[in-house]
Amino acid sequence: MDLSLSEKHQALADEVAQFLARHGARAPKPHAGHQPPDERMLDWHALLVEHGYSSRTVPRAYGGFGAAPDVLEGAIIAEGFARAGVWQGFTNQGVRMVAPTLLEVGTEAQKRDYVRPTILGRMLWCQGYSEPGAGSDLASVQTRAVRDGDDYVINGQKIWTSFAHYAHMIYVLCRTEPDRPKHAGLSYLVLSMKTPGIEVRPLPNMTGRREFNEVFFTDVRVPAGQMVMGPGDGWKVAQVNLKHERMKLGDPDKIVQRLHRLVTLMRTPQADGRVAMQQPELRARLLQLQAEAAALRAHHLRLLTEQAQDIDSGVKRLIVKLAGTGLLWRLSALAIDAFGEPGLRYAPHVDASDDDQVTVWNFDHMHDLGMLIGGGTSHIQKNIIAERGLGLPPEPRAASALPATTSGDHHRIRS
Amino acid sequence: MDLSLSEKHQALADEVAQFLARHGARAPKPHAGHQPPDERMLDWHALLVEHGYSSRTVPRAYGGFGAAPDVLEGAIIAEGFARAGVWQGFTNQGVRMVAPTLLEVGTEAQKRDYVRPTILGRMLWCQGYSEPGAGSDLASVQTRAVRDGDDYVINGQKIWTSFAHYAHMIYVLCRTEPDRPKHAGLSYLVLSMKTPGIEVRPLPNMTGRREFNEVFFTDVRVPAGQMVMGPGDGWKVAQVNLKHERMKLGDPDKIVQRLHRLVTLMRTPQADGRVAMQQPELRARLLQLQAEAAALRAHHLRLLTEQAQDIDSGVKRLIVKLAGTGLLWRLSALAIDAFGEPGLRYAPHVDASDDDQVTVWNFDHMHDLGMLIGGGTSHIQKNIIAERGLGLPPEPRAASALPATTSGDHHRIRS
Amino acid sequence: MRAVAQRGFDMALWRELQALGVPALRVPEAHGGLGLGLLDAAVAAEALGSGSVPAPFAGVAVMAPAWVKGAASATQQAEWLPRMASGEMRVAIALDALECAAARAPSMSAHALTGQVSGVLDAAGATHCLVLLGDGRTALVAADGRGVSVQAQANIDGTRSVADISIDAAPAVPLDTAADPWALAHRVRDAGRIALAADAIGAAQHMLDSAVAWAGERVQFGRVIGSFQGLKHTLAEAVTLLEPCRALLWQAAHAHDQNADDAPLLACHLKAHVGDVTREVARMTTEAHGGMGFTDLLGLHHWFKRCAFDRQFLGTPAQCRDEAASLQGWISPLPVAVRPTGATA
Amino acid sequence: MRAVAQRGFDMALWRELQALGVPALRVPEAHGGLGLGLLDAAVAAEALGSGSVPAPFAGVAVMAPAWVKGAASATQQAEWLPRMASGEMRVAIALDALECAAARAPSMSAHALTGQVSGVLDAAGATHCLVLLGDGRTALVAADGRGVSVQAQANIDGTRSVADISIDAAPAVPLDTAADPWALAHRVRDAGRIALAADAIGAAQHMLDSAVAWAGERVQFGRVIGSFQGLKHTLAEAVTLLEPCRALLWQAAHAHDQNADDAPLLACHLKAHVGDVTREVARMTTEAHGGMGFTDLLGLHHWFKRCAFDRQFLGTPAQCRDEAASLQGWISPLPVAVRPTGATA
Repeated sequence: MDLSLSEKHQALADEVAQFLARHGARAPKPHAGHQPPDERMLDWHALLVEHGYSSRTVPRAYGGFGAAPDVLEGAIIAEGFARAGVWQGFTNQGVRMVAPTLLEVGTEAQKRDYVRPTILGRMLWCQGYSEPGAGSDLASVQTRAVRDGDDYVINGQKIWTSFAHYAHMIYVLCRTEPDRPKHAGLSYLVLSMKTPGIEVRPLPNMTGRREFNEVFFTDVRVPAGQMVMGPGDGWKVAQVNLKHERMKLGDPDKIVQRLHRLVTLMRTPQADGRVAMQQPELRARLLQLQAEAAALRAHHLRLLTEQAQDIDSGVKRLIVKLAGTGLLWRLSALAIDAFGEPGLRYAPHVDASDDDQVTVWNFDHMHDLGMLIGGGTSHIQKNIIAERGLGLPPEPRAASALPATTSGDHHRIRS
Repeated sequence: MDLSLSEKHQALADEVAQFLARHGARAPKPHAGHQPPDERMLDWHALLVEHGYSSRTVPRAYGGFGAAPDVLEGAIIAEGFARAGVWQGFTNQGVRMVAPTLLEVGTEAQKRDYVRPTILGRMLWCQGYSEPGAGSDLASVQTRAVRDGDDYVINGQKIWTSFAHYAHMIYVLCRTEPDRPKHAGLSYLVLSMKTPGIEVRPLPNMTGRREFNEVFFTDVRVPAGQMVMGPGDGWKVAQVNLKHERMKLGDPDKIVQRLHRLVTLMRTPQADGRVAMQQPELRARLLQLQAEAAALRAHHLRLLTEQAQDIDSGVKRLIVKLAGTGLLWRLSALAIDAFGEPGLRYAPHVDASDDDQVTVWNFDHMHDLGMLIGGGTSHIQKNIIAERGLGLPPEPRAASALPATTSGDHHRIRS
Repeated sequence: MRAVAQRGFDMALWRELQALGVPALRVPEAHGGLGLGLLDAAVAAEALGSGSVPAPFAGVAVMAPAWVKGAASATQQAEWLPRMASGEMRVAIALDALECAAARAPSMSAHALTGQVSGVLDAAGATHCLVLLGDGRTALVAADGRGVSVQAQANIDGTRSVADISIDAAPAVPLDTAADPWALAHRVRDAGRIALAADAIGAAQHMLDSAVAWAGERVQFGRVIGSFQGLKHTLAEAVTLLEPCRALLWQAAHAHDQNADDAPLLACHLKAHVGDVTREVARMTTEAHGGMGFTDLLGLHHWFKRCAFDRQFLGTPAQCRDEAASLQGWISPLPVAVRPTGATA
Repeated sequence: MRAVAQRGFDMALWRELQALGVPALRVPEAHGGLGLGLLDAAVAAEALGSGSVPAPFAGVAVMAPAWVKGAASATQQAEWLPRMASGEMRVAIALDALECAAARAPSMSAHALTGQVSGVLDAAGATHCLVLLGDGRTALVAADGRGVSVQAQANIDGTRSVADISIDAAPAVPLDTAADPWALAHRVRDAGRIALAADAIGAAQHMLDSAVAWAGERVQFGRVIGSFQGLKHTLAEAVTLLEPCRALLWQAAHAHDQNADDAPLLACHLKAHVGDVTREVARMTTEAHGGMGFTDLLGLHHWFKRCAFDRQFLGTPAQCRDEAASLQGWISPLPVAVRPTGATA
């Protein structure tokens, strides 16, 4: 792990600092993703892509900056923006996962059609993975896609689909080969949300905001060219996606930013005159979390270094989601306590940027609970860490190779 | 849960207080069980049995006080002694488990021969349960007892046998019916440690004190009348024993006493002038543990009340060992921290009563770790709580009804 | 129920609770109540928490009768308590002055009350409000009277109500018979803490029961998920944390009823410990439900939020632990907030 | 090894470490050392912890060279450092005066040193001892010289040595070149804290590796126990706690080498966090071994005790967190113990 910046990297850090000094003030404050982005956000993001501060390594042919892969560069940029408190543009699923996935395994046509608008934030994506009966056990999805001439015809239901109410595109995991073992029977399709036969219904959650949806597919026709890789390769494509998702969920920049907010909160006198930092128990908890955050940040740099050296980080990578989401949950929990009795306030506005501080922290806290569950619950994460990371033997499986029946689950959820 | 004392119970509380006022000062300070009891301890214990403050409900015919079962009485007595800081006599395995077990399921001869000397602390017992390959999975014991005329002949090895180096008697779980399913093939035998063919070897542990032993049986002959219940009933008898063991390991009196020691320690200036109670983080931890201890003490009273009303306490009873041992571990951990840097001292004497305070806490802390493991590890406890207490379904078992082979384990442990 | 939840009071539901005798629990039999103790009220509070019932209780049915019994004259008691027992008179609780500097607390001259109070419990549907004054005395003010303006405050738990009240020279009645009014105010708060802890235990128990049921039904990887040891151990940890809280609750309520020396300490410990345990149990059991726990479909989050409210209101765990340290003489009396407590009333 | 462990120093083993260049790590090349940084020393410390090696390191090989480089004159450095690099001169560390009132600290008049110091690190096998005086200056005293009496103190970890030393008018040499001697003392302690944290990480990693191996071999209930989810999840939690500590260690050591502004804060955080994590990991992994973890048969407890020593020595987690709060201006400077620290040396 090289802990000093090379000349090249120092130059980049300086360049970012200059950019931020010149342009930082006109960066918009993003809203939390409950609504589609507005023009100010799109303009700012385009400026970032132009300078290579977003989608830096995407080839110029597809609208990117065309830089050679260098993970330390990414870390330097992110840290510069985080420290300045300036929004670093969209980190939505399209930017973070779909574009890299298509660049890795998509056809030339798919890259040409989708990558540029996606990385500019003008083509928004949502994810059709989970189903009511296939949550933790993602490989047991039941949504069918049947070949009919040059098309596939999709029937089924997805759940947990963030942004489906305004996304332009969806990527869907479907069962195309029902006779094959469950992981091998899946395919990955990308299609417009305007395709006839798609219905989106909101799935309200505990925060009271519209974050997730159910998406129903009834005889939805998709040209076969919309499949990424081949029939039965869906699980492989999904793994490429999930790799990015897990890293993101343990995002150290988010942790660092939140820690800063928490420190500020705890040093500020509250309405009743108390200063949380002077309450010894709260201060001790803050110090514990500060150390934990420092460790995760250092750990992330280590992973980036290893990635740059093409080292397989193994268990070190696998722990990131579990560690990061747990820490975020404890940070928001402490913030609520720091408010004292007024910490029970919760009055979310339609536009999250109008929320008061207590509401923001309560929203974050509930959202964190969702993040502990989403993208593989903590239980699933621990299995992955133990089996793939530590090499412990799997459970003796009762499951057959075919997906389990899930009709009982549907009934339970509907009732 | 009746939380007020009746007149009868108030009278007992007063009687205990008077007894302690009159005799308390001559109570010996017990040593920790690494050596056999001395005459002062035996005399004091006999006085307690005479007054019904130990083995209160054992019938007079077998040397007890002959009181009708009334669990609240037991709690009142224990609390009186705990509050006065006076030793309440032996709570060894004989007093706590063997005598009640024999009274419940033993033959008349077994009761007559063993109960009186046992409850007086003059007949000391040790336990032959665990084996190198049968720890958590107790039902897979391999030690054989084969019928030969009027005797059984025992061959095998036991481990984790506390006090075996000076105990007079041992109770042993042996496999007598190798063809039956594993739980149904066991029998329970009691025999003198002087029986030819028994060899005891110390099993040193992390505390550096001699607490456990290995016991080897080579053609050890025991008359068949020494079996408690019949052939194949061993598992049932062991369950009667374990019921008492689990209660004991979450002993609230021990928790209350230790909490008092900890509070005293934290209010006392240490060598460097620091008072742990003035260190906010340590004080906050103490307050958390104090509340937890109060909850477990109240929970214990609730169990006693239910027991008195012949209510099956179900999951409430099953959690006691897990909760109690965890709390004890955290109490000793805090004590070590309260000493600051000098908390690393560890200089155990042969006689534990000569130990300095830091050494006592470090010993306790390591011993607590043993208690987290012994009598069913925390993992086993959680399984029991979830399956028997909450009614969750068992693991799909790969195990056959016959005991698993454990030769690999023997090899591992010996190497 | 959702719409009601936003307000914290629904007259139809309240009439059902009246029929069950809920508001009468803590009112003496001589005044038409049931004359039961806090221990009984704690059992009722647990049931209300278990059902996440959107109705006032800790303030109106527990703290208000205790305050009136402790501070009101015989005539006042004879006038108010029967109406409180019947549920017709619903008294919100403003103990704000326990936690702020005397200068900022409400004050009274002649029979006119003036001041700002925040964190008023059970304000929705209240007919009156008991207000602690900066000098320790108490005043009763009509909720819809002249000079009284109630601003409901949105809180995480939509099933109960908290408000700020502005009072400007409102007509008010003094309650003046308490020998040690500060001690009484602390005792009233203790009763409220115990009721909220009971509520949280009920709510967390509901979540645990729900998680156990879900674990026994939901199939993933070809197995009922409750057969996986990971989930089993989580639920075993949850019950091991939660169950002893119930015994501590009963002990604290009993000690309060008996006016035992350790009653204030037990109330602090209970509030703090239950607050920490139920936050953990709420997290563990929500996780056990997977994504469904996070949605509105199962409605589990109503209980999560119930626990959050109970934890935060009338003293967070950290605040209650500080008080517990002070009560035991481990630290000097607390700086601003907690006033001299003396013997319990 | 057990017999050695009771003493904390074994000449034969030390010679092996000499041959590996261990004592030379932190001595400049100009003085016959390897001239490596604390980051390299941290890697070595982790290896020694992983092997639970009964030899001095944090004091003799890390703190002592740093102290001499910071406070000794050129002549003194030329005299001592080569002998320290070779391992022939082994210098114990007495930083006691950082933590006690000035009046109780050792003092020096002419060239005679007098005082009591406790918690002297790496005393077994030491030829000399560096002593911090009450006025912030430093003195070097011969361990076996006139007026020096070393009392070994039994500690939980038999593999390293801590002693009390009584010094009565012993001949001693002052080290006087540090611009800010208190800052230097703090920096020396930071280096020691980082070395101990590295040691604990190595020890805990050994325990985790051992638990994973055991879980893959041990059969209970007809299955290898590592196939049970309960144990899997425990070990997954352990690695999730432990692994990020290593990156934090490297960062703290690097910051120390760079004399970065946040180096003292990182050292505090590292010592505190690693202390807490390794206590947990030591418990979890011992439990994972079942009864065998508690016995002497596998010897696992040597690593448990190594973690315990590293946690307790040179600042417990609670103490280090208090310092971290102070360094960030969140609380006023610490009462008795920590002296003004100024800029790092």
